[in-house]
Amino acid sequence: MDLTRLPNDKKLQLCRWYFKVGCLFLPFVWAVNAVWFFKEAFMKPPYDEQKQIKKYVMMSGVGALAWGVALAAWVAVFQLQRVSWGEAGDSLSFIVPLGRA
Amino acid sequence: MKMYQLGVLSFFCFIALSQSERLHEQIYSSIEGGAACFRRLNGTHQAGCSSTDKGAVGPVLMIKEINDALWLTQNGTAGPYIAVVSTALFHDIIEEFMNNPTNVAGILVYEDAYQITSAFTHDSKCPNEYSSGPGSTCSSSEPEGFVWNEKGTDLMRRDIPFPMFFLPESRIEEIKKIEECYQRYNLDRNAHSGKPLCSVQLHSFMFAAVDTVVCLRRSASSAILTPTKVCDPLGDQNVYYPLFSRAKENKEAKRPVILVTARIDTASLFDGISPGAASSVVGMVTLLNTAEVLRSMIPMSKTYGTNVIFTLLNGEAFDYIGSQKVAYDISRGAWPPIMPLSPTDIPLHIELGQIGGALLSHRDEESWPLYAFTPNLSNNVDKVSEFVNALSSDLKQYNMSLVMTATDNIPPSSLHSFRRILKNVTESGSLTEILIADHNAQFTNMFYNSALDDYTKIGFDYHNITVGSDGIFLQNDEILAKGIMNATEIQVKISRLATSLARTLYKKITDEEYTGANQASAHLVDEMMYCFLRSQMCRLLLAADYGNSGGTENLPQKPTPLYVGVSAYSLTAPVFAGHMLALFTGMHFPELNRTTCDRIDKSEFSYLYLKGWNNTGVCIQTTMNFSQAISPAFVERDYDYASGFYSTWTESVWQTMWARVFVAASGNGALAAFIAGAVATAIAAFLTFWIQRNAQRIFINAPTGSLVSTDATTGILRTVNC
Amino acid sequence: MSNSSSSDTEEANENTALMDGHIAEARPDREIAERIARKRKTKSDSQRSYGTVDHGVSSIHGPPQPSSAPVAGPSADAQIEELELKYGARHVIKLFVPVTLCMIVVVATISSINFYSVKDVYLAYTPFHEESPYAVTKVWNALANSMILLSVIALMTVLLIVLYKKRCYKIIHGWLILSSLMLLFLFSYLYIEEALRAYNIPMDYITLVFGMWNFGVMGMIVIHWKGPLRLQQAYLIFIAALMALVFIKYLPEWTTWAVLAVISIWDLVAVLTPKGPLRILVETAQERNEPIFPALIYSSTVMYCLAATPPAGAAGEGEPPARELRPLVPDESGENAPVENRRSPSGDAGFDAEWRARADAHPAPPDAHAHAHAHAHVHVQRLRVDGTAPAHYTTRVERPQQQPAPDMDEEKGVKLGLGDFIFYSVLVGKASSYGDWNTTLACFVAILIGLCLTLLLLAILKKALPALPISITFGLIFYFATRCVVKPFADALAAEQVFI
Amino acid sequence: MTLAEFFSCSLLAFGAPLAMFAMTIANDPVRIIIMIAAAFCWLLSFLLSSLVWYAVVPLRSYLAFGMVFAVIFQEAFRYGMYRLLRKTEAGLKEISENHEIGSNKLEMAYVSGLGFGVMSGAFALVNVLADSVGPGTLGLRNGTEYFFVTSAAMTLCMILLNTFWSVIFFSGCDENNYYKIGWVIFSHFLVSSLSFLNRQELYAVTILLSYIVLIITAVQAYRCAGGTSKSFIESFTVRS
Repeated sequence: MDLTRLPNDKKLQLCRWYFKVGCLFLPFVWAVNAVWFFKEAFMKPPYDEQKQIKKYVMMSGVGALAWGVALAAWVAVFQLQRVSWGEAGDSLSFIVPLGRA
Repeated sequence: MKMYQLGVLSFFCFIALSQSERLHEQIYSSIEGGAACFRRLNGTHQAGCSSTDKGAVGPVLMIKEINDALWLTQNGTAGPYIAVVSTALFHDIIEEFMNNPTNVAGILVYEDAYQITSAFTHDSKCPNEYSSGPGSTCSSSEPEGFVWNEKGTDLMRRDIPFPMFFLPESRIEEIKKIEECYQRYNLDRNAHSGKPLCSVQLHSFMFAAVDTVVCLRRSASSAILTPTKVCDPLGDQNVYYPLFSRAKENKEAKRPVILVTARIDTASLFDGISPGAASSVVGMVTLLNTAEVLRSMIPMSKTYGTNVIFTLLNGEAFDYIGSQKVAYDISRGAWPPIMPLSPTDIPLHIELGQIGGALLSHRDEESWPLYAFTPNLSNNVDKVSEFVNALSSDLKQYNMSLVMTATDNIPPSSLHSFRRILKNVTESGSLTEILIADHNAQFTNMFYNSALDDYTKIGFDYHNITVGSDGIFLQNDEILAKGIMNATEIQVKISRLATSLARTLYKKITDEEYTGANQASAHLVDEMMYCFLRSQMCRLLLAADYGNSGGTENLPQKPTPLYVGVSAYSLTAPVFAGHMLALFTGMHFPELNRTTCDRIDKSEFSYLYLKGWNNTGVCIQTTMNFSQAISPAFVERDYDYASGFYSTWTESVWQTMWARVFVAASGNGALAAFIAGAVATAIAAFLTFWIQRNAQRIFINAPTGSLVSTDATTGILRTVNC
Repeated sequence: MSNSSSSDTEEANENTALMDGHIAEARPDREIAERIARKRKTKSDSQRSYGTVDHGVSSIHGPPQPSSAPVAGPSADAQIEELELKYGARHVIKLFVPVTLCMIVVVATISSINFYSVKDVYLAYTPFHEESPYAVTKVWNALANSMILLSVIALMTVLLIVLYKKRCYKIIHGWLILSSLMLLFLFSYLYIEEALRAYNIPMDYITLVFGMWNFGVMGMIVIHWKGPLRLQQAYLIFIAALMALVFIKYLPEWTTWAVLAVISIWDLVAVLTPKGPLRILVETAQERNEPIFPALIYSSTVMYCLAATPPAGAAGEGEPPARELRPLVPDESGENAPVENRRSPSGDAGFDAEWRARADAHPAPPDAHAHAHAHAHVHVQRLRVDGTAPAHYTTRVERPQQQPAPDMDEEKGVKLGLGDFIFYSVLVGKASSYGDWNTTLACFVAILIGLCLTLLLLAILKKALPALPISITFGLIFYFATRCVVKPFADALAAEQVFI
Repeated sequence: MTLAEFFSCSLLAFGAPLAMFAMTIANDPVRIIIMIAAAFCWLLSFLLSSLVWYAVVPLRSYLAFGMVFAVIFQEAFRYGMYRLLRKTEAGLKEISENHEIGSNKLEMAYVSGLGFGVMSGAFALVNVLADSVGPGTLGLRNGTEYFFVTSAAMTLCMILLNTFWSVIFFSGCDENNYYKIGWVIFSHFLVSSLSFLNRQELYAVTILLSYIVLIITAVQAYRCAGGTSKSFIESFTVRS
């Protein structure tokens, strides 16, 4: 769907909804929200809901970013430490590489 | 047009021979018949080779002399290289490669008939060192220590950082192919960089890694929906044959049992090539013949105070898997399944160890120096010497010698398992152990557990004497009299050893000298050796094959590999051996047909329906049976794999093994292409852009678009609709 | 496309053309009619006027308003024809892009992850596995399999019609959701696993679960509810690709080809014969004067209408966006149930196809398989229906004026069901699984051409057309021809470096 | 290393056509469709020629034979394409969104030519490229490591040639100028038969001659399209 067709209040609703849903460990949704509503929030001529939309977009963006960083950190740690963790590492692994430790 | 035709005609001449072959076949040529070194794991280490999952690629370097190897490791420029080396040179250069492998992508070992290979053994200097019983002084670690297998490179126990392939003599033309390519491209080794090089790709990617613990764990845990298996425990079947059926005996009054053992299996670094002539086959054949002769000597009607169990142990090359299992089961009173033995039921254990190493060196005389090793125990030395003397005196008539050495430093053999697991009986001396081998201080076999340990290493040549449909073999006297064989040939020697051993055992059982004329037949030995060393397509195996199995075509022309394999799949070697035992020692009922034969169910016997000598099928009643040969480590609950008490060998799973030769590009082509491409693209882009931009001004007298006339639309409709 | 729709679009150009000229947008139909007429006169001599218009067109904005009946008489007709074709061209390309993308995904996967090209497990409803060495038996197996499939499909289609006539949407929708859930999670999970395996990359459950959760939920939202268009299209394409991969993996060798052929024939029959099930479906829908099965129409509309019209400008400000607001005009808000209900199907139709097939593909009790798969096919079918249905509607020029806008809207643009996507990709992917790129290329071009022709026919005949037959026929012909005849020649030329 | 070979060969063979496509065709759906149609035409022609080659078993080993028919069929289909385009030109012009279409009636010729060329180029090269990825290159039995490069270069040459040929051919058909058509056919035969020299690894000869032919053809095409050297120069000098 394209936002431009939505009346502003609906936009706000949608944005808020996305933000709320994103709270269920769904940073991807947040990211989408942030990108999707970015124009609405920052590029469009101001309208009264814009303030809140801005807020949600900001929050989603930051949240997504935080999650992203956290995930990246975890992945890095895992990839580096898997071998040294031994059995724990294997039991954590969904794919264990063949032919190497 | 005309001139073109001429042109074509002129071209026809050399186009004529152009095939429409896929480019791929022009680039690559696969190296057929190579055997790859693969990965095994034990409780603490991984051993053997693995390539990367894409395969190891490198320019070829033919190793003609040791200096080539040094050049490769020290100042090879286009490396890492694939070293192509003959077995003759292998032992001299392998350490160099193992010590600095950075410039080695892989090794292709080939057997070359024109170069004498003095030694080729990749087992440890002290085979199964860490499973040896108390008192063995062999140590591969300390430099000046005493060792059995002096030439051993221990590669089978070490982690090799690069893949290795072995090409047998029969595949020498593949080497010629590589050599040719090498001559064309790689000869000037100092100008390698920046030129197309003849290269080889070795692919043998192993799934398992680290050690048995890890790989078993990973085999157990698998991602949902798609299980993955990365390694299996080694193991197969032991074969045992009680001379008399033991089922009828009652628990308290069990007859003492003399255990006569030999090993079935051998090993080699490379997959599927493990002939093991001197390492195991001679011993096994001797045992089979002994059983056959003894059976023919002893009247089955009478019952005697002593029984004999002939046992063929499997997996001995890998820390005595088979004997460890047997000893372990005996200690738990679980072997054999019918009327299990207790350790005290076995007064005597005779192992036919590695005999055959000395055969080649004694091929011209009748003599065959044999040695009897026995643990150095005061209390049963007379028991041993009694037996040994009996045997040696019997051997004397054949000019064969048997020298007894009482020492705790016993050569690698199943004795070690018994001495570790059944400590109390072996040390108390209630179980007397004798190992018969044909080497004394060190192995006379320079190819112990290797791919080259084939029939030529024991000087065996096949006489191919026909066997009657009655399964009667020529007696030695006849053979020698007719001069079909002469007394120096190994068949005769082996048969004689078997005869002597049988006689000695006869005496042990019946307490009287054997007076009959039954002898082991060199003819039978000849056939047996042929079956195990040359081709499965042999008379005995045809006769010993399952009666219901298809014709002869299902038996390949090559010998059956004697590598123990993984416990998950049973290999043919023990089955063949067992069937032979059954065929020669069992009771034949030709009249019974298959269904009835299968239906018979007597607890003390098992019934096999084999092809028989005239391929009509025969039902055989036998006491021969199979028992599992898998290390107790995998049987026992939560066994600590690192403890190293039992064998913990597992074999990695792999998908494919292949090797191919091709020419690798130098990259000049790529560079040229890139430059040309960039230029062309840039020019094209610019011209297109420019011409399109001012098309109006460039195409001044362009052929103007004809129509758009007034009836355009109808025109459209017409055009579109038609 | 149709008179009515084209006249919409026509207005749209006008509309935008005007907007270029910065003139107010809303104007009575009268003017439009005149303008059309005027333009027709002037058009011939001056390309420029056309130019501006077309220019406008190329960046067309604004949802077409409910159109007036063609006012300009015959003249307008011709006009309409052109514009229609003009749109045709645009839309053909707009279809090429996603189809190509889908095929690329499939081909790339096939050639990099060999899990999808090895045959081990088969679907439970293809009982004959073509193990016999004899070609005859294989062919027979293949035919038998495909016939089984076909009958299952037919059965399910009938069942669908019954359900539809009984008006039990609830069942269908709920079931769509469930299936979509399973598809999105299970089969993308399989895909990830195989991809990682192929490259031997270690990965931990935490990342996996987290990733899957995000991916799946976002997919559900975007497909069943509201989300950025691009994302939605991406999901659709990806899932179509996955579906195709599943077919390629789990159908026996020859069965795949047989199925392709049979399906396209079935397609032909079901859509064109007067008593063809799909047509019946369409007609019932018309009688009830409701958009057949949102699940059917929308799936493609969502993708392609929008795909076809770039971010629509704010003509009719505040007027709810055509696509998803139509069904629920008065109270439209994401939260209230009925809305959801009406809306949810929109995405689905596309998806459940995948799901079903996914479901069956994935090792499960045989009967389950059968079912799952059956559904898959139904959906595929349905997809195709909707693919063609719009055209079918639009032939009804005499549609009442007060026709609810949604129909107008959904009629706009060329629609292609995901089912077609899947089978195109199956064909190309299968071709590529033999490692000869010429074959793949030939099939690809053949299918595109077939698609072009289909669309051309659609524009000319103005009649519901099945999208598979032409393309698949071309594809099959070129596949076998290339494989048997062309390949050796091409290889010879390549190996000899002879260029013709 | 070998991957580099793959990419650079692709660049060499398809870089220029891609640029041309992106600049002149991509932005107009109608042209894209025409291009695909042309590609399809080429496919048909190739199918027919390989059918002939395949059917005549005894001559199968003589590629020259197959080549003759291939060229003939290609030119035939080029003509077919011409007829088709001319038939639908009006319609195409109408429905094209890019209004300067048809400002030069050889535009369609160019587009279809490119379609022709790209398809033939793709068919000639894709499998070769696929093999260029692997670790190996030609040379084990015969051939040199420059096989891939030369193939790519020839492919580029053929693609461009096809483009220009179509232009010349179309204009020739328009003004019934048989010399132009003759030149197209002749040069096509010439280049194709030249490429037989590749088996002898006389790459220098082949490529050089082919590119000379290419330049001649290009100039001719340019003239057919109504350009003159003068106008070309002016286009740079006269800034407006």
